[in-house]
Amino acid sequence: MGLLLELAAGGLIAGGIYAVVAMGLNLQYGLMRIMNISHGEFLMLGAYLTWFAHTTFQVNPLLFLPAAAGLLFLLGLAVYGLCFRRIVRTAPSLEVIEARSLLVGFGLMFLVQNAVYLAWGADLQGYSFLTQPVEIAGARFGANRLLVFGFAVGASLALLALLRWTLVGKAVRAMMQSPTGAQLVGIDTGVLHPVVFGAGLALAGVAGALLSMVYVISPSMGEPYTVTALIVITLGGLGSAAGCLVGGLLLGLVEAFGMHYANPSFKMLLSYGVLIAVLIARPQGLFKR
Amino acid sequence: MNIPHAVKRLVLAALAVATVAPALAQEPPVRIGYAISRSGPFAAGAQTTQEPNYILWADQVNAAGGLNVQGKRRKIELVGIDDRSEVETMVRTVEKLMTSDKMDLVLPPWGTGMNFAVMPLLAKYGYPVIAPTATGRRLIEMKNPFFFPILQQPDTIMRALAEMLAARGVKTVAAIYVDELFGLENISALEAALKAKGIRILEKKSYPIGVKDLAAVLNEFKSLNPDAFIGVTYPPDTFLVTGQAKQLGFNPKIFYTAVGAAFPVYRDKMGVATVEGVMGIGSWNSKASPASKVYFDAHVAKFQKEPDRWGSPHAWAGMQILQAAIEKVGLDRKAIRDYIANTEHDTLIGKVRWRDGENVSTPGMVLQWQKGEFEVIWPPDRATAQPIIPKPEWK
Amino acid sequence: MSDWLRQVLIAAALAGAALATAPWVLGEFEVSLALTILMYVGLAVSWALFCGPTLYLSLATSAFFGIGAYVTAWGLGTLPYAVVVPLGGLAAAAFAALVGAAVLHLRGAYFAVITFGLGELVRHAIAYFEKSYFMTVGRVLTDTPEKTTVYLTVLAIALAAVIAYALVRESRFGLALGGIGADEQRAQTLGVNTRAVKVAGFTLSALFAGMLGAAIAVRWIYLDPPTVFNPFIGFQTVLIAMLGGAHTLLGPIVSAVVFSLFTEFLRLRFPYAYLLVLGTLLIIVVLYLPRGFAQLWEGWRARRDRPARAAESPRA
Amino acid sequence: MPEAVLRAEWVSVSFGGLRAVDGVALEVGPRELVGVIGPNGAGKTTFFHTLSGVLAPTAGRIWVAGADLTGRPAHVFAMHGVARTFQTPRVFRGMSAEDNVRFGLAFAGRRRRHPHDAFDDARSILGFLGLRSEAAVAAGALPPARQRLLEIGMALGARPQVLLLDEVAAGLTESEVQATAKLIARVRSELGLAVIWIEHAVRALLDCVERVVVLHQGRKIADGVPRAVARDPAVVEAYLGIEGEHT
Repeated sequence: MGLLLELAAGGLIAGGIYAVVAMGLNLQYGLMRIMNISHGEFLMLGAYLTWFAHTTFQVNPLLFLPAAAGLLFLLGLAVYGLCFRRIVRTAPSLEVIEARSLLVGFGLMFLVQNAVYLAWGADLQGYSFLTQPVEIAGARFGANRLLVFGFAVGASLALLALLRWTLVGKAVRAMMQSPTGAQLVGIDTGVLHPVVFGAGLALAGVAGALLSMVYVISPSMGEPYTVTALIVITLGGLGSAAGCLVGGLLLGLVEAFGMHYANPSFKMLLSYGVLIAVLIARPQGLFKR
Repeated sequence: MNIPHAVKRLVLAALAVATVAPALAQEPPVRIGYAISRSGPFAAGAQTTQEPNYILWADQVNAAGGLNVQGKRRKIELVGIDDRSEVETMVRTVEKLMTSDKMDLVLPPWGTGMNFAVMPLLAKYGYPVIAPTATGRRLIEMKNPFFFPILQQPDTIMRALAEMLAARGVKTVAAIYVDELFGLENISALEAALKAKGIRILEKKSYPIGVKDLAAVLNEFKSLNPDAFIGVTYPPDTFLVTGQAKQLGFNPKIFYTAVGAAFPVYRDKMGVATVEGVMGIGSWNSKASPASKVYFDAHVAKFQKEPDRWGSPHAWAGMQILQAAIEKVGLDRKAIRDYIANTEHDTLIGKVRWRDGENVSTPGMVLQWQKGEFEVIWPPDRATAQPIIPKPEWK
Repeated sequence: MSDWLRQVLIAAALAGAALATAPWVLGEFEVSLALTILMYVGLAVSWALFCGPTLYLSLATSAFFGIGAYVTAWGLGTLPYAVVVPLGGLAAAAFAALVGAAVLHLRGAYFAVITFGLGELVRHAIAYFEKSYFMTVGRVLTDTPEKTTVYLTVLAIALAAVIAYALVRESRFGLALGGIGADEQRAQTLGVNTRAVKVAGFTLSALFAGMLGAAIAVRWIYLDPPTVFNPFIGFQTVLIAMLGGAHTLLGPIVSAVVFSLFTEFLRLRFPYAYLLVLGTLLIIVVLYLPRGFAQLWEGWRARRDRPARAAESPRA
Repeated sequence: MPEAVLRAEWVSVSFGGLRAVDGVALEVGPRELVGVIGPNGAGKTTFFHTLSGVLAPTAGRIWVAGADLTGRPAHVFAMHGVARTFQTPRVFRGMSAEDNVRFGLAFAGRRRRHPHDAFDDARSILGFLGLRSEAAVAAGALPPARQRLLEIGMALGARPQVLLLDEVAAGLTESEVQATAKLIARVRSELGLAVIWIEHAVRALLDCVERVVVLHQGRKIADGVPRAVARDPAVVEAYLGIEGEHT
């Protein structure tokens, strides 16, 4: 396989990881304008739960994925009920929801980080899983990375299909376009909101579980992922499920090619450069009309 | 095993709240304070290499009846505060410990940057510290009389590495380094040392901290087919290059990474089989001496985790020196400073002596993972095992 | 001059005089704590100066702060502290003016993300530049000013930020900023050059953040991009300003004091679990005081005024 | 003929492929009261946006009091004496009614003087509109009809030469519509402004203006005295064909 293809494949895999990281936040922000900056912390929690289950009870991390999703989903319902319900109900405008949810996000960030620190300490943790290389058309990839990539594409497509063809999806999309309109056609936002918020956390938890197979974990790992998620969903267009996947893949590709042709040190400059260029040229993100 | 850990932490937190001195102690305790990262990006490093050693030391001393301060047994009261990985918070906290709380002694914060920032306070209030996680010529150039870095300096470490490479007939090297003071100082030291030995650097690349993918670089290195790969890396990246080199089948005769290779979690995360033959920076393992085994077991018993093979033994050695100094000269900080500066110390990592602010006794070393242990393979007089070269295939 | 402006100026003068004595009255730690509080007063007030009336959610504070700090990193030694600090402010202001023109058409989350991204971009650009041209990543400051000097400088900048806020609010410029926040297009059709006003407001707020970065960085001795462009400085600024009530002047000030003191108290008292407490309290405050601490006295004032008016009306 | 206060030359606006305004020309002289009517989607509001600088035309030129302002931002139009209202009243809801009016006086109206004493300050403008008793009330707390009135007040605060009114009578009761029409007539006759008035409620408008322009599918299809325009077959067809039931 040629160098270009290899670079592209590497970039796509990294981009798939970015997309997985961003999916949950995209759902929460797109639907409810909840700027949940503790997103990375819930991802971290998913990673810790998986690590804990694996190292203490020898649970296969793959089998633990549904459990991580379920636990985080329930946690999401609770967090929504305790914190965000009130904000969404009392805020006079969407901008205010954004701002207040940002502040609550800080609080949650402190809470989750501290809880994980008290439970498991602040050291780096990790376990070895699926580190064997897989050879595809002459190029070699880590099995765990391929898994994350496969999940990113699969979950994005599933989400797209869910939004497009199911009743719930229609309700969600209706609500994205007009919250009041959704209420007029009989969508119960009192049920839909917590469920979507919970789904967002569940996706964060699954992303964390997947990442724990690839990277080392620590209580402070979350913040960079929140930033990545924000970049990806802004690139793709806030709230757009397809944009999220494409935004992630694009970022991965840009970085892979940039690192090869320029310099790895240049990578961060490049990612932020692309973000800013896109936002200035296309303020709604690449994939939103 | 983790649940009790959590409980213990909570108990510890509760104890820290209770400021009532132990009723049993007749003498007032020796109060030792420190600011360290328990939250934020520095926490992982600080909690792996540094704070556990402070706690273990105080525990052991207290269990033995306390410090012998001029004939009197005095317990240690350890006051540790989270600095949130923020320089300003650390400075403020240490100021409080020194001025408002009038601590008898302070212990250093974690990391090179933090130690730079704490230096003016050390000089101003006359508190000596032995810093186990600060390295760089620039620190020594500050010529702070109260600051004693106990880690090896970049040129020492890299010279030892070059010597080992030369002794093993390595001709070519490909290197990556992190865009941090640590990376830059080490890569220039490495270049100088390799040049002196006539070893060629085929390619060197830098990368930013927080990188999540280095496959492109490693692929390029693979096509260059160097004898040795040198990664002047930081912990998450050490894991990253190891995993990706394995996936890409990049397997030079010598595979060397820097910070983090000495962490037990490196072996646990990557797998014992995978890290077999990987080299890295370190100073020590539990086989170094009988005392080493005792320390190792005590650490495992207290924290249910092994000490790392670089920062931890240096941190412990620092506590040993401090204890010896107190028991020799009492709590006069100027006298402690002079004692530290002018004595050759016997420690966990062997002899330690400072000259012009640098620990000149601990040599640069190369360690290698072999069957789950990080063995010292260079210099020969410190070796705990024979090197395995070439490195076996990735497994 | 309005009553309010006069009150602010008098209060600033009195508080300034009282606080200026701190280095000779308080202990070292208390002065350091006051320094941190004043830093956040300055940052939060200058943030609220622009973001309060216009409702922009700027995360650029860390960028401004870091640029100021880097002016110190480069300049201190060849230039005196008294020159480096205003220069740091000017550099940050110049940056704000430059990028403000390009990004101030974005709103909401997009603006937040792009301002955050700009901070990171500058941080990495400086890191790259330093490495490529000077083979270094961090700078070590050798000849740094006394803490008292730093404290008084930060105090002066914080006071200047408060006074600037008050003057702006009473001016046409402040009115224009408020109009932009209420309805930008409407303000424009009434003759406000919204673009120029926004860039000017953004620039002014950057001036103070940059000066604060330049002033405080000397305490850190070793300056490298991750330390001085710490995004948490920006986050914390927004947090403090909004927690206090970004639409007021007193809110961010009170909040900087309360939040810093409270965090410090918890951190020292509960060194392991203080973030649990802090996080919980933060959420409670946001949920039950959605307009910030300012809501406390706004509510009190409203209650005080209502019976008064009720008592007046029968007489009238 | 004296110089036009506002002149639009072949103004077009396209959104993507759609031509919302297609080559419309309009010249308004001092103290002229012109009505603009047309069915929904005729491009009235878009045309207004170009006249006030809110939207730059894709083609054509716009002159205000002899100055070519094509492509300039809205505040420049305001500075040159164009003031407007919006279809849904856009008052600064948090500010008092008086401050709302003061806003225009502080910016576009600052350097201009106007002979009529109604323009002296915010109070006199509110007085002219019959809003003086509500001066201290927050604009958002006023009932919708009063908000519409206040928005005219904001525009008057700009001390304009020409006032653009976008459906100021929409949603009002019959008597309120009459009052508004009377007010608009006074703005022209007492204050001496040129007024361009878009309205959907065609009858009230036709009774009041001396000249009416009809837009249909972005084009100007008629321009003349109300009586003649109302009989114009093209106009009749446009209205009957699309929404005859409303007129």
